[in-house]
Amino acid sequence: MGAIKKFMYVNRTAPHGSVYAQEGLEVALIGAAFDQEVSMAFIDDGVFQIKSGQDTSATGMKNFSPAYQALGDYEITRLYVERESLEARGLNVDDLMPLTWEDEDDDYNEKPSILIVDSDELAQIIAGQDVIFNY
Amino acid sequence: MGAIKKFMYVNRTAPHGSVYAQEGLEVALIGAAFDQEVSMAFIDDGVFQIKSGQDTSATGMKNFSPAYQALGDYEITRLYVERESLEARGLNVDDLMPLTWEDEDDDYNEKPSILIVDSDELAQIIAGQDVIFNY
Amino acid sequence: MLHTVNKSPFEKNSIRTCLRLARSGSDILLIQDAVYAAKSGSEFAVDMIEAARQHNVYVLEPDLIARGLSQSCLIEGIEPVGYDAFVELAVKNDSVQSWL
Amino acid sequence: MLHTVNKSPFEKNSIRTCLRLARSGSDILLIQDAVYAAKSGSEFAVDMIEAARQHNVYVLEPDLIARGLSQSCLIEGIEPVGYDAFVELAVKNDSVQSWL
Amino acid sequence: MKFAIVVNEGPYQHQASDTAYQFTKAAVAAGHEVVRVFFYHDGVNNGTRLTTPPQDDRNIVDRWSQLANEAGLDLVVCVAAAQRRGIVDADEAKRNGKDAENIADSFRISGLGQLIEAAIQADRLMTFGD
Amino acid sequence: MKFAIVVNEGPYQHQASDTAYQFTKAAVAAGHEVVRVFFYHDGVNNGTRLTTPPQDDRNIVDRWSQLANEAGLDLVVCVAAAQRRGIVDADEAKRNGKDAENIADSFRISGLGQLIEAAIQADRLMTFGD
Repeated sequence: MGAIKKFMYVNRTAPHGSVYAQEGLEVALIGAAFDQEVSMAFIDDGVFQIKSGQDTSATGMKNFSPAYQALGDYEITRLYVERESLEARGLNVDDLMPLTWEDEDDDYNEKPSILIVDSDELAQIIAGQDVIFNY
Repeated sequence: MGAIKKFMYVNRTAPHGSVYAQEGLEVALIGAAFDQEVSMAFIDDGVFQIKSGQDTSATGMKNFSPAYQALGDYEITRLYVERESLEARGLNVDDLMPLTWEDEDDDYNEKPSILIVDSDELAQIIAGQDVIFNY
Repeated sequence: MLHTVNKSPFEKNSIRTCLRLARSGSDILLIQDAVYAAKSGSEFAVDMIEAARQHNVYVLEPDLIARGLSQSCLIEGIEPVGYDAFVELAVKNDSVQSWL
Repeated sequence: MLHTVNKSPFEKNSIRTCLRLARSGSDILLIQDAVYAAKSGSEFAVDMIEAARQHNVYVLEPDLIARGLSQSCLIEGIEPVGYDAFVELAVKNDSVQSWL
Repeated sequence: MKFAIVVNEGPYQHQASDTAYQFTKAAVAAGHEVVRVFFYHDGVNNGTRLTTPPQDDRNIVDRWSQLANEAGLDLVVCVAAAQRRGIVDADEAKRNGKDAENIADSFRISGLGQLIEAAIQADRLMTFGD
Repeated sequence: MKFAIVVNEGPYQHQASDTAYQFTKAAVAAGHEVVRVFFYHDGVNNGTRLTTPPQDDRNIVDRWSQLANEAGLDLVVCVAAAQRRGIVDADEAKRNGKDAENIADSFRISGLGQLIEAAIQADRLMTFGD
């Protein structure tokens, strides 16, 4: 065990049409207890996972999207969202849930967890990971 | 029951990566016993289902592709292959299995089952079906 | 003929194939992840605007709302419908093709 | 870094996203239905020829042969490998990203 | 009008079974007849009684069983697909030497002919898949 | 070198389990250690002993069990995913009031923590999915 590893959860699927988004989020929340250096990436239709205003009631399915709000409390504070994926879908950061975390080293100020990065930056970040979870 | 229906089996997935091609073929072969007017369409990666020379031995998977040869004996003699799908994949009819049927009304002459049709023709044929099976 | 599509246009080729093989004037219903195709402002919207001119395009509203989209996001001419209208569309048309 | 891709370029966006997010000089292994991306003469071949210049592109030979393709179909510079070489590629690289 | 419904994916992994259920419920509510719901491919996994989904989520299997009981639906699991995936009733367990069975209430296992027959009998065939 | 393997799809429907198996076998043959094979999402369906595939086809479940016995593999089925899909061992059957269980030889049911732990212990995490 020993050294802390860089874990990244890569989310590329839309929510609700398949379970990968929901069960992927469950892995990230469980994994938060293991004290690794954790981040998430939202690429392709994965950006729709954190679209604001989801309401599944008329489908009979579970609305798990509020659980993304818990990520900050679980100290998962770096959510990389690929700019090119957002733009291709006609979305911008205002269409996403306002996900934040409280910085205990800065008087518990609320800070945004969502980091918009372009493909080249994201490619570097992915290449720097030790372990990548894909669904 | 009564009137004979036009049944079409629409194949759009590549073989081996998923089971739809294989289990779809099983439906068509079983369905042949029910005396309906049957045809199949091969669209998108579905055209790869009837690519010649498939050999799954090194993957440990079952090679079900020889079973397409049985379609003629089951009186499934109209296999529509979309020209645009073939062309996009750099394939032509010579890359496909030589699937044929014996015409008992014409001295058991062997005739080709594969009919290359363009999108517009295929759209008309699909629109004329009573029942369409999708996987 | 009723065509249903259930896949996002950004992920899979289903809706492009549907639009290539649906005759003009077809009923097309976008369900599940295909509701993203009905959203204005995306890079697929140009194709969908044209499709909405050629066909009667519907989107399943429960799936739209589940994904945080609403009628105000829709490309003009695309009509949100419920499960009851989905059944009616299937009744009204002689046959159904599901583009998966 | 090793990137694996398992989806056909004609069906799904996986390989396009891989090529957008793989740094130059990456090892890319095409498995399962992604082996179709290695085929010359398709409408995707132009992108793949360019990818084979920028990266080290491999194709899983058992999956290639299963689908009726062979080395003679391949885009130049794409190397067929077996399961043992798949393991070696995973060993050689520090991490693995699966584009599904 | 008579409908036949096909479900090609298992519960939870894809929305196919959810949409098929909502469609079936709406069709029944509108006074139509659903002659059969046929579970094929991974769809056979809708027919196990061994699921225990989280309490705050829908129970996909039970929901099908209940609708079948209320509306008199015929829920058929394809035997060939079920054998590949481990959905088993008492007869199948005996035939294949299995020490357990897992078929859910109101589901039955039968052959692909039941799909073809339903497609012939019904006015419309509706497919829900991935 | 130490590998952890993740399988996200069930047997037969997708090639994920096949490729994962061939990779695992090759890794073991090359002298590497596979610290765990973790079955998640529909991958949990690889862990039922109730399948009876056609005789001329591979038996995906048995193949995993055999490789586990030969190579000392730890085959873990995710409990949360298994509950949604009906993969059950004796303990789970008791806890959830089920009258049958279906877990296959050499598979065990445990939590998602086992996936994270394997990813920490292993030098490489390999994911096979749809």
